[in-house]
Amino acid sequence: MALRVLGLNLIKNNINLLQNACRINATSTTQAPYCNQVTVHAAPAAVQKQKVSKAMKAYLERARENDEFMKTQDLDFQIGKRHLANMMGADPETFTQQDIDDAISYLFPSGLFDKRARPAMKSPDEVFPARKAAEFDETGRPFHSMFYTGKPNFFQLLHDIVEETNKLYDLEERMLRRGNKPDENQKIEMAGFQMLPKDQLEVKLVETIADIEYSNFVSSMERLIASPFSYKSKNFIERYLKPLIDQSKQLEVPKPKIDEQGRQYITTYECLRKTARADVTVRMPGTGKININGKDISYFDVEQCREQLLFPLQFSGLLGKVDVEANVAGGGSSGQSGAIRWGIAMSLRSFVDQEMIESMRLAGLLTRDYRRRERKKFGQEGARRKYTWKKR
Amino acid sequence: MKMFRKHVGSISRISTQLQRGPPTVGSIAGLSTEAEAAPKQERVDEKITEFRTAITNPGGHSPLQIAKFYTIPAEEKKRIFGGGGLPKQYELQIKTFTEACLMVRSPALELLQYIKQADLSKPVVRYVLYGENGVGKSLTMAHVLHYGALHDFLLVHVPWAPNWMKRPKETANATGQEGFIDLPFDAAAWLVHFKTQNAQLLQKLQLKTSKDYVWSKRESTPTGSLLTELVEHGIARIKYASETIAAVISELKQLSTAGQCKVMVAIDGFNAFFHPETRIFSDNKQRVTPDRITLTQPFLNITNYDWTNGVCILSVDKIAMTEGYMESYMPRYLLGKDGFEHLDPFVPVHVDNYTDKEFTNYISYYVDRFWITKTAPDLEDQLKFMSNKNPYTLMQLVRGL
Amino acid sequence: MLKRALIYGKFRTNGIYGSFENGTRWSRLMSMYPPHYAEPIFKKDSQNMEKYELAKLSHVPIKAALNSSSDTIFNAELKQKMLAYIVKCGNSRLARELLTKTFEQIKRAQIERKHLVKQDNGHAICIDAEKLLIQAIENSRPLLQLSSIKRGGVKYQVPVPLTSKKSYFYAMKWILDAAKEKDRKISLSSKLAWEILDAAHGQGRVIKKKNDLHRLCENNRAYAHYRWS
Amino acid sequence: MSANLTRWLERSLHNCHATQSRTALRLFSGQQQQQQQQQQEVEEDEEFRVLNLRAVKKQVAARREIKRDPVPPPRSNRMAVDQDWTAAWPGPRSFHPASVPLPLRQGYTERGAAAPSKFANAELMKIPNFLHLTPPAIRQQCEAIKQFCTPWPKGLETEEKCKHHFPVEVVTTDFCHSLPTIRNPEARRVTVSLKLSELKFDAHAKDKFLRLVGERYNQETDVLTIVADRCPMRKQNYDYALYLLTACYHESFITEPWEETKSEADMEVYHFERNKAKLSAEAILNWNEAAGETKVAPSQGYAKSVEQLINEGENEYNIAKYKKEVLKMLNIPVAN
Repeated sequence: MALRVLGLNLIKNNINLLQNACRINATSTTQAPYCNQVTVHAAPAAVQKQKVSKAMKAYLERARENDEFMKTQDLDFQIGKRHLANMMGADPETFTQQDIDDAISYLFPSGLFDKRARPAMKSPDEVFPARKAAEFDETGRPFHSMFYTGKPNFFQLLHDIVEETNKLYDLEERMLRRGNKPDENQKIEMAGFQMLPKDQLEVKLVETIADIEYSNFVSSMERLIASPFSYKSKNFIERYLKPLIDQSKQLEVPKPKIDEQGRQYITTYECLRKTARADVTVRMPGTGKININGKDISYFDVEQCREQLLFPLQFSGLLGKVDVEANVAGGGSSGQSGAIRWGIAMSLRSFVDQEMIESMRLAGLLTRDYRRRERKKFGQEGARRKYTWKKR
Repeated sequence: MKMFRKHVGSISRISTQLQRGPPTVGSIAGLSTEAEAAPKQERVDEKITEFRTAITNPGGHSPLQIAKFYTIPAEEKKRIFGGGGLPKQYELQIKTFTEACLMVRSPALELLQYIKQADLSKPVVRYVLYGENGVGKSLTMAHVLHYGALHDFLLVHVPWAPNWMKRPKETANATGQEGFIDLPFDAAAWLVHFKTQNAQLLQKLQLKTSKDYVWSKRESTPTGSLLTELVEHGIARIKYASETIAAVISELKQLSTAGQCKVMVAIDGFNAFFHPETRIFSDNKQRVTPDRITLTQPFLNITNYDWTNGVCILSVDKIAMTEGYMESYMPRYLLGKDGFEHLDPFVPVHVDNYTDKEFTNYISYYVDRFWITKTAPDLEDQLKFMSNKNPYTLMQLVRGL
Repeated sequence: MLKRALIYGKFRTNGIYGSFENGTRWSRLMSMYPPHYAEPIFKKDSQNMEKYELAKLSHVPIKAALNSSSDTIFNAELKQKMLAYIVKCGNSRLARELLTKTFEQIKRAQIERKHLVKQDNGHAICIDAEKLLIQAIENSRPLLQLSSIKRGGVKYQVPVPLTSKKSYFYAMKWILDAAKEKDRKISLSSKLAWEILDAAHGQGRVIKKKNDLHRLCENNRAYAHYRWS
Repeated sequence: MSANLTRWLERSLHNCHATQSRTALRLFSGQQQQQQQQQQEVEEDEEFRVLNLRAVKKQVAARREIKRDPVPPPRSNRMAVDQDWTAAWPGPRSFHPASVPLPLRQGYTERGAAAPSKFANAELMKIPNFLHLTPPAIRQQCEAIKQFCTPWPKGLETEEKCKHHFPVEVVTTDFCHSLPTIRNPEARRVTVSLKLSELKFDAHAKDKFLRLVGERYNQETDVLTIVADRCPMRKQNYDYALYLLTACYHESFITEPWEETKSEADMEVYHFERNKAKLSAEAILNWNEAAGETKVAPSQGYAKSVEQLINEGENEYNIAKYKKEVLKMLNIPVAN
């Protein structure tokens, strides 16, 4: 949760909230508010009376300015949005962010590769990154007990993890005494998950952490998960897990097209291996014909290259059931056959079931082999080999 | 390439025999029958399976036998192909499998049918086998040659003509013609080959020469002497072997035109005679063209259309040429303008890769002979894909399985 | 822990995970692939592992299968390894041709033998060259090796057990070396074929070499404790 | 830090626009001033006396103030949200931040910083913008052009009809750009193209015509393309291209006297009649015939197949045809 703040929090509840974060965590699913958004309209009377520390004063000033700044930015954005709607001849009331993006990409067609570097018009909330909330009260007293560690949120998190772990140990002991065994079915499945990566954890905590600290976090989390009753604190654990992408579903399988003879076909363009480049067409009911640059398999006179073409067809069990056409240029015979092999494998995905796709992926058929020849370095005999050392 | 006939081995064997004196054909045949008798006996029971046929005479082959194997009896194999004619790798395979099996394939059947129904009183018809590398042109020719040997054809068989152009045993300047090159050893080897193939028939027919041949002051072959004597003379006097070949071939032409015998001419790699150059150097250190070699003339002579009572089976091959002349396997390209005009009109016979049935049978034959030991459900499909059903490629692939 | 390493392979460089002992997960130092890429399992049969293992791999990117590997009848693991040892100067085509010829010769020899003894025990003779190769390698695998360790200024030849990978390597290397040593006029393929046939039948120079090594280790077994102390 | 800076910059910029009173100089020293203000406030609270060990010279060299004109606030501030944009931005023009009332941002920044705004952002100027071609503008212009349009001529509805009535296609290019000169050297280039099947030839003429035009003819598409760009004017080039076409066409019908004397050696096509093939075929067919009898001529089909085999080059089809004809001529029965 992005917490955008720079406002000063003067309500005492908030202190409790921060201090009792772990308690809340254990009971409810709400997240620990490491920071939040507060708008200060004017300093309350109490503050004026008391003596305010200098740091507090500076902080107040900054908070006010930021607030003001965000407000004007927001206003600007709203006006800009209306202007844009007017330019494009659309209704400003129903002009959505999607419309804005479309209009901008039409009006300013940038060819930059990185999409984030292209011109954009976004709400200031998205443009300006989040800040930390006030960590001390008007007298300069920090709210958080771990304020002086410099990274209170992170250490609070470690503390929480340990507390969870201890609770689970207690539970385990009690259960053991009672003779209850942990439920195997409810065990936390880690196969599809990854611990929250460092950068994401940093965003979440609004703090920068060191590598060693991150690994401390990982090991303590692992200890928590390794506990037999870890499913009891599933909510807590899941907050710091990130689902992994299923590799086999990652690439979308194209739908086959229909050619003049009513056969299904798939063309894979840009099959690259070494310096070879190919495009491969696979047609579905076929007789196992193969056509490479107008020749049959005798295009390759090396046995290994033919074997490479055979590999995906044989592996998927479609040998003799599909026709293959390939145009290939550049590179040597090994590179060319590798390029075609990849093309065949990629095209065959459309004609086999999901299980087979996963199997082909495991066999390394669907990975593009982007290894290239390593260049020779000066002062060396080759890419790695050094000249023979001779003293003189 | 490597497999393709290097008859050096067989020829050297012949040449060693030459020095010892001419061997008698009968003794060789006798020896071989003794040696092969035992395995032949036990082969009888396993002979007829799905991919085998019991008909060992190529004359009896019909489309029914297509894609089936027939066995050439060992003594016949020795007689006909003793001096070459089967590819080297195939010879090895025969040795390992302890039987000489040939597959009956459609180009051979087509040729056999032409030969059987041909009107022999007409000028000879030239059949030209052509096809990609390793599709079985030589084996098709071997099949037809077997037919010819069993049906009283005098065989004029050149196992691999490019050998003369590419790696001759010895070269010498021709005595008779100025500026020509003689290949005495090769010529003598060929005469031996001719004699081995046709000894029985020559004995039976008792062919006579039609004119006097004067070799030198003391040596001559008078009119009316037996053709065998002429051949023997050529073998004995290597110096005159080339001229003897010319004499024998012109005699054969006359005899067959006269109806005294039937002649089957089979020349493998015929296009070598029309290659732009050979590897032979003349005295002035220049490459000689094939038409300056004395051996070329008689074989061009016998492939001409001006005689009857015979058939010509020729094959044109990419690998008979040298680098730079191997773009296509088509006869016109390989023969060149001169060769085409020399042969025209000829009957081109295309030899192609295996059909599906032939391929399946070949695989089962290999499995039967324990040559393929791998077992996989899609073994045949995989081999089919890898070899593209090309016989030679299949043979190479199966080696390591 | 291994499981973790697989998932967080990406962070291994951070320190703690850098020193994992699991050999399979270590990618080569200069590999073009990121360290969390897994090796491909290109044999279909070996993909029938436990479901959990597969589920784990389903989230891990896989390296591309090598050009020399495939799941066809022409490829086998040990054969591929042997090929890699035969190759000189990257000429794998020649190496493949040599091994094929070797197999051919083995088959010819075995078929000949089979025809000789056809009557009684013809079935006992193995013709499968690949099986013979595997048999030969298994027969010539050494179990122990002598390594010299310095103790108190004196070098002792201490018998040390070999890992399986290493022992396979020695087996193949010895067979190849033995083949290369023989008469130079005979082609490598036929020499290799003889060596393999010999080794597969438990005789020949390679087996002798192995036995010699084992005997030496046996003799030096008194020094075995120097491995630790 | 960078984030801070942007933030400050923007804020001060905004203030500056809003109040119209601050100078551009102050814009960049805004942060400093803020701090000074803070300091002053602190000093009000607790006096902090500075111990002055060495008397600082009061005399400071008076520096000449550089006078700069105040930067006027951006024009876009005064724009109404329902203005006529086509009037504000009538034609193509590179981006100008003050004239475009959009809070655009462009640029890649590290995590935790906002992208640079439209002011003084050169990247935005590099992009060719379409601000003059907004949907309302297009609509407006189409409306305006409409009165000059004429109906499409009848009979030329489809591409084929156009091609049929006007087989010759002339392509010229006009260039319009902002250079001091209005001429472009490429503008004089004239490309004339037509399908060769539109012209009528006999065999000799076609052969000669193709030799004359050389590479200008594309065998695959049957299109002749003449490009003329030698002359300085387009008109001259056009005239030359048409002249070239006409001249080549008429020249191709002229047969030179020497063309009759072409011999066998420079034979371009194979003629059965003139070759050895005929002799051999005749000799075979008339084998054993007496000299006086009428000779049997080889069949037309055979002659044709030989010619085809040699002229068209070898392929499976031609050679199969040749085989068929030979078998027929030599009277060899074919199975099945």
